[in-house]
Amino acid sequence: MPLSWALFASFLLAAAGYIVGRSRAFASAGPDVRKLHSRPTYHGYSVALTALLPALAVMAAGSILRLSGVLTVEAMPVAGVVALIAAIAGLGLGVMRIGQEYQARNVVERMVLGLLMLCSLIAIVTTAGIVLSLVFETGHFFQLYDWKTFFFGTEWTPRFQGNSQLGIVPLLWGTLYVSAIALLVAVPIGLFAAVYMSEYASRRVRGFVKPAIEVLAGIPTIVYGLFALITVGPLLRDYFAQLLGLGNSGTSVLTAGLVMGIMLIPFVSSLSDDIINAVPQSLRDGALGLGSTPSETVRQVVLPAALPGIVGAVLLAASRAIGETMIVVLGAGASAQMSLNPLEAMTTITVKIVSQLTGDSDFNSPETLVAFALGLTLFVITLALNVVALYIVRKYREQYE
Amino acid sequence: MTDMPLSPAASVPDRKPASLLEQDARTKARNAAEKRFRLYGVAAIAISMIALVVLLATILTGGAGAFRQTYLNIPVALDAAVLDPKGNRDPAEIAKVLTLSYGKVLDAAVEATVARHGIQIEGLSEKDIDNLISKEASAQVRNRVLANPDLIGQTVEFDVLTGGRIDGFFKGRVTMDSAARDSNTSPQQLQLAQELADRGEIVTRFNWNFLTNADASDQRPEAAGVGVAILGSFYMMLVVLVLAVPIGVAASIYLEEFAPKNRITDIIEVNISNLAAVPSIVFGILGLAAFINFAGLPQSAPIVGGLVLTLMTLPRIIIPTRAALKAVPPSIRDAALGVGASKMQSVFHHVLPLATPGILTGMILGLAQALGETAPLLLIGMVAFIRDYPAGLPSGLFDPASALPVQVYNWTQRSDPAFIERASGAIIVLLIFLLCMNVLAIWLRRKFERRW
Amino acid sequence: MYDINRPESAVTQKDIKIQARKVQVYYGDKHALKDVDVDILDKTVTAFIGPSGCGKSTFLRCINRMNDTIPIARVEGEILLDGEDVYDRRVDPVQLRAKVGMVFQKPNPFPKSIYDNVAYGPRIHGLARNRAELDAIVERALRGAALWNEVKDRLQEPGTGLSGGQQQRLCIARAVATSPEVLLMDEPCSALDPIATAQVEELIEELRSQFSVVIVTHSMQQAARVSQKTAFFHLGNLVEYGDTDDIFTKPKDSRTEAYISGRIG
Amino acid sequence: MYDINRPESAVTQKDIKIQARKVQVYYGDKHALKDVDVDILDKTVTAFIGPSGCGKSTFLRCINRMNDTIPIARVEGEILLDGEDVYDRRVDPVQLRAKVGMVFQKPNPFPKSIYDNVAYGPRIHGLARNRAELDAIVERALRGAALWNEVKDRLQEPGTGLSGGQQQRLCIARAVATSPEVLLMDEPCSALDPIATAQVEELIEELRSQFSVVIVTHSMQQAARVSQKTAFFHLGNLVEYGDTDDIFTKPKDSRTEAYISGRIG
Amino acid sequence: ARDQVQVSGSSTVLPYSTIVAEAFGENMDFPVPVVESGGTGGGLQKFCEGVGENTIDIANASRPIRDAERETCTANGVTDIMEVRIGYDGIVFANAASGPDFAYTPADWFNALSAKVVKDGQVVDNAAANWSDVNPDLPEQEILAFIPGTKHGTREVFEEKVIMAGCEESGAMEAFVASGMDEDAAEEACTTLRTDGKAVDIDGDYTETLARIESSPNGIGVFGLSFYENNTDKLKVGTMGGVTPSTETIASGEYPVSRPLFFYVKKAHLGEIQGLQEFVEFFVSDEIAGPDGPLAEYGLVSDPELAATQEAVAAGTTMQ
Ligand SMILES: Nc1ncnc2c1ncn2[C@@H]1O[C@H](COP(=O)(O)OP(=O)(O)OP(=O)(O)O)[C@@H](O)[C@H]1O
Ligand SMILES: Nc1ncnc2c1ncn2[C@@H]1O[C@H](COP(=O)(O)OP(=O)(O)OP(=O)(O)O)[C@@H](O)[C@H]1O
Ligand SMILES: [Mg+2]
Ligand SMILES: [Mg+2]
Repeated sequence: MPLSWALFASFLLAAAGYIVGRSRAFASAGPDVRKLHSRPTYHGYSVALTALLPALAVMAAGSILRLSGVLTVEAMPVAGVVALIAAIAGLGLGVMRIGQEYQARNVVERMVLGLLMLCSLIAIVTTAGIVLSLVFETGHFFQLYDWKTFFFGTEWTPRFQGNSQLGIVPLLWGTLYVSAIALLVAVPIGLFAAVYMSEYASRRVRGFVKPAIEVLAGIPTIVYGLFALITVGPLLRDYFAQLLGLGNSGTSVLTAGLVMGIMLIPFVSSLSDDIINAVPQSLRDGALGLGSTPSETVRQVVLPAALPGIVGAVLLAASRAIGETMIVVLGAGASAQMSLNPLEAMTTITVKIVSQLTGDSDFNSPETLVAFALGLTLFVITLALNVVALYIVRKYREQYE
Repeated sequence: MTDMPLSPAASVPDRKPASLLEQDARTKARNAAEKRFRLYGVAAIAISMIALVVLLATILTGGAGAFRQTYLNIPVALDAAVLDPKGNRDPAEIAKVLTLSYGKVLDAAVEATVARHGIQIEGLSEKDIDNLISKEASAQVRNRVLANPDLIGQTVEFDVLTGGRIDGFFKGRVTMDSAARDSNTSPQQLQLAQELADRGEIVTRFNWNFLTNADASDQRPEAAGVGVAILGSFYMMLVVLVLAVPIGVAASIYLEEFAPKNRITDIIEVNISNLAAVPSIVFGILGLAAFINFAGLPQSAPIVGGLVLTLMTLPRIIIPTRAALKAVPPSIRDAALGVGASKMQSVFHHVLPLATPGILTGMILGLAQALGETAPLLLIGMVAFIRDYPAGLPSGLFDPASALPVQVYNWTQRSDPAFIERASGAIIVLLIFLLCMNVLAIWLRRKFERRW
Repeated sequence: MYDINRPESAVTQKDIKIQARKVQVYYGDKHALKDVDVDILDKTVTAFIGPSGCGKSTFLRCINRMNDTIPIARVEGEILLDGEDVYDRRVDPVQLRAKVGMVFQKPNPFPKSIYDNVAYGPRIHGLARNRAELDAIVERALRGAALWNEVKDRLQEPGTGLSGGQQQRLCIARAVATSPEVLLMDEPCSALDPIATAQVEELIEELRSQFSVVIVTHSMQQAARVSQKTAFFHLGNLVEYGDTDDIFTKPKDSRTEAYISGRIG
Repeated sequence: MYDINRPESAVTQKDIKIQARKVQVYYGDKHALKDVDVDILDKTVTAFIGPSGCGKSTFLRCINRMNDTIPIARVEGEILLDGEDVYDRRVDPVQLRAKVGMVFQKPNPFPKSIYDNVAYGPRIHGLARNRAELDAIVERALRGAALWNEVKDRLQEPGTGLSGGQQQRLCIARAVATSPEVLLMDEPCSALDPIATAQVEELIEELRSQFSVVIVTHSMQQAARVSQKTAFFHLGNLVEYGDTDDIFTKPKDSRTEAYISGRIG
Repeated sequence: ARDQVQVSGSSTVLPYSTIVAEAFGENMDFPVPVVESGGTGGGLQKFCEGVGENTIDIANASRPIRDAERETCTANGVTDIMEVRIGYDGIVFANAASGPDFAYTPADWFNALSAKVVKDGQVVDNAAANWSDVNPDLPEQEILAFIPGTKHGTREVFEEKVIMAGCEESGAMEAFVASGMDEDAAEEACTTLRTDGKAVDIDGDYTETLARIESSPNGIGVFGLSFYENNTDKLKVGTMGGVTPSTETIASGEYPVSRPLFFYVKKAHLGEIQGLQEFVEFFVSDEIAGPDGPLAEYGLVSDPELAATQEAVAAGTTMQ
């Protein structure tokens, strides 16, 4: 029996289990439903889950064994049968357990809790997977390339012939610079937009503006990139950089940062708007009742109360900024430079991860493998930044009620 | 009991005479600040909206052309000598005749049409006439012949695509000026096209094929469409929607409501925010390693793309969801617990509905990014030239498919400028796709929004 | 239906601080307040009494336009403060609310420290020139609200971590600290023990020497103790308004009498 | 310090429902409840009195473990419900709270319709087999809490749009609708007018015939009216516990006497 | 079983590959092969991942496979590899169509872009600002070159066939050696480009280079021949050593800057994946890859030794 059939059958069994469990619970309760510890539906769920979960577990185990090569394709039907047997056994057990004293709700809730926990484990597993998929090749890279030059080198000039300078510092600088500019654009605009939407705008305006701004997050980044390259870049070059004598590069950190900032606005505005909206009205009333203006209320009472959510929104925006490539490639250029001048071309770690990974160089060479080292380093750096952010939130958090 | 006089006069300047209608200096200043603040808000929204309008305008002006297409109506004499050299109408034999031969038949047909209309243009070369129509035409004719071998020897009317430059000419993209420099067309060719259009042989009409066709090679931008990409994106979003949203919400609920607050959950929290900062291409690396190399799923398949995007989207859903859950006032939880609801019940019955707007926002933004992402797809083989449609669900999840952002990415790299219009057209399709995906969420969010 | 017999003497004795004329309030379709006419005197404590849900809080929130924050609420009629219509378009509700302070029915401390809660008003109105002055204002207000002794050692702890009654007093202190000209108190003593109640009543008495105080209360005794004027609301109508003594000893309206003697609610 | 003289007679007459032994509660470092020993009888109304901030709510929340939701709160000692320690690890707090209902000091209706607010408890406990039964339960609860007449036409409107006193009664109705064995009421009448108060007191009296009711109140009159037993808390200590009549007429502890006569607070 | 051929690799080969794939699907009873673009390195890495249905069949490459890559392949069991050269890619230099005409020599490019140049026998930092500073015959236009980023194979060809050649041609190489550098260091000095913004790396594609020229009309870009031929209305090509680039001049070897393009086939897949053998043969057939075929029409310089390639494909000759 193929697994898909076993899966289907287990779901059927679970559905049957639900019905049986529920009616048995009603029966065992007698005239007074209150005598039951748990409501009959919970008994139903408990039977359904006790039937379904073992079967799913068997099937998952079977699939994993199959993938890791322990089981052959031929053994899969056997696994299906085993899964079905498990389902039936679970069903039987579940039905037998029903009684007035049986704490079906607790059992179901414990199982649901287990599921919830499993879901949050996926995040951990993903992290482990990412680290694993990077760490091996990173190790390979450091066998070929001196780690000191990588971490402290201030030059980034990969070459096909080998003998490349692969210093992360200029890339890191570019990453921080571009992200900072983008956040400087997105955070104020986004926050003001959020505040305006939640505190001032009418419901109709808000109902239109909020989804409209969210479209900004859905426009493919290539559009932003071309916008940066064709419109913003020359504009900044001709009317700003050249006039100020800050160079005449058509691409610059500022261009990319500005345009990326626009893309990030909805991350700050929409998420903050939701959180601000969730601050209880009584707090606003308290402040307004003391004669504060709406803006004072927002700044001094509402925003502090909404801080954790806002920091989350900003973090999300920052994450997006760090991970962005197309806008940087087209807006900021591809040359790894370290300069304070925001009107010069620079580039970011992520851009180089993509380009080294998809380039034409030898895939075994340090020039390609460096992408993995860059990824891992970026991972560690953002981790540190996140720890700081968590600390800040903890310190300034104001829990209402 | 109060050992100090409460009279404010002691330390406070007398504010008595102030009328409500005229503001004192401080109030004026504060109101000015208020106005400024409000203005900042309006400005912020205005900036966002202007940016939106500008961007949408560029997309629309650039991409609207992709939804119209120019066709030439010609009678084609299906020469039996060329198309069925053995003359026995054996389908296997006919199938051996390649499109290249059909190209010649078509060239003759176009030349005949020009001659029939008696169009005389100085300096018009034979190549100009032959290149009037798309290379796609020969495939079109061949398919028709293979489907119905009896047509051979007859003269059949065909509506064939014109070449990309001719199409561009009728949309204003190609001008006589640019044609003079362009090695792929010439002013004479455009003149010819104009003459044919004047005679009603060349028409420009709505281009359904753009929505249904698959990608086409660099030589025939006029035939390229987003059909496969729409399907691929749809499959992937299905996977993401089915997996990322429930898993993300479930994980948030666990972490925010049930997990003990200790070091481990701190680590998980930091870890999730950090996952959001991992560049999307790294998820591609992970996907390649985990789903293709380890789990043995096929290359270029929407299922793998969907899984990778799910992993990428998860933190982007978890972070807003947690924030939204955190924002629900504790008194509501207390109220539920107080009447004997279990923690689980209080969360699912009260907290979750109140957090719904935030969750939906996370979903809207997360899916928007997932839909527009190409980098992770690069490594799992979805950034590819794919002509064949994936099968229906569920087996289609395992067939090679493209995706809308991939199509955009590919087309912007093609050398023929006609693809730029197609790319903008694909962006329009992508935005419409996104909007369709989000309307329900936006509507639900409005419905669930409330203050307490 | 409404036939209040305003005691002329009182009006002449003291200035009228607030004049309400034909005030109507609707919550959506619900007509919550009907044709309310009332004159609230300066340097007087006015008590609003009436059964739960009769519109006392609603009227209170009209006076300093806190109803503006409820989207479905709609106010008609006139309310004059010192002769100026508070619903005039030129009126700045911010300035109005600075003049007309409010203690809400449900205590709503800010999620900030106790000190910051009380200092909030003085800070935004710039009532203190320096930290010492601010400290003094905070202390005075907390003492006035009879909370100082309980919190003087924990001024930096969050106000949300206080007990119900303490939160209520914190909100009183917060309102008093801004020294408004009119103080609207919505059941300020509902969660207070008798001693604390007495202290707050003392505070009200003291405030009366300079300001006008409006207090909503369910306790007739309290109304009788602290107020000079009493208004009785019933089902959205202002049934009777007059000197407190008169209302409690010789009510004119049968409904007032019934309420006072505990027969209707 | 603590020398309660429990009236033996009462203990033998009726079953002890709740037994607290050496209960200590800390909020972080703050020792909010110290060595509280008390026996709460079945089918009895027990009143907790004491100055604001003395720990009444804290103790109430200990009984049905609502303190579990405050991360910084820590409880020591034993509380036995029908002889079983509620802090035992095997005890399911959910079941406990279904048995021991609670009305919170601050009214906290769900942001749902009035009907759903009241029907929530019966729904999750499966107290009604069908819609009609549920309707009946809701109506009974709302009538008991003296709210039915005011809301019967607007059952589908949100509970948060009610007046303060109405919200309070809604919360009482919500707690009553689940028919708990013990009902803890934290100042249930603080925002109610005398008539509504009387009706709620009647409800309490009625509940007493089957259940045990604990009520926190600041009104001595109310305590005297409704309760058979009274406990006096002061600064985190249970100072005196006994028959209500005894406490009010011949208090043993000087602090009790001082409080009752209005000298300490 | 997988029923379509899977191809991955160089984005330079990609357009040719898709043209062939499309024609293949049209004319044969096989599904259209899936052609991915992931860069030569990425494609070869996937190629060398192993043998089996989950791995790709063909890797496109804009350079020959390297030894280290062969080793990885062998280690993963990919032993029998067929190397197929499909033709040559010309690399051209073009500026905006509205700009002046340029006639370069490799030495001009070296002197314009190298970090160090030789002036009056001295090795000095490159200070040339205008093309006319480099060579008085060139127009007086600011130097701004959009050259392929270091991820591109084109960059390697550019450095080797233009900069390196120019270095030697202009005598700078000798001067570097004379100044005390060893051979390797001198070579490196030759190919080290200036970083003052005159030479701008482009990580994207030729379309990006074109867009940059549109936004900076003074710029000169490096393009593939086929890209230029599709955009002659916007671009004006420069001659190199007096030779105008075209498929003919490149095929004849007159135009110096070109490189071979390849694809690699896993022999082990030939029998397993249906259509693979046919696809490979179709690709190198005269109708497709010949001088009159669609590939040449699109800009690929047809391989003069195509017949040998066809033979090798038919015989299944693998690399040694
Ligand atoms: N969440 C909390 N965090 C810190 N301290 C608290 C918290 N809740 C209460 N307290 C403190 O514990 C003490 C007892 O509070 P509790 O709420 O039990 O008082 P109470 O007797 O109910 O007073 P009231 O009559 O004012 O409601 C008070 O001093 C209060 O400040
Ligand atoms: N936000 C609101 N939305 C809809 N109706 C409301 C709202 N607030 C109050 N009401 C209704 O208006 C009427 C008057 O309410 P109000 O709060 O003024 O009563 P109250 O006199 O203060 O009562 P209480 O003594 O219970 O606080 C009540 O029937 C109430 O249900
Ligand atoms: Mg009220
Ligand atoms: Mg309390």
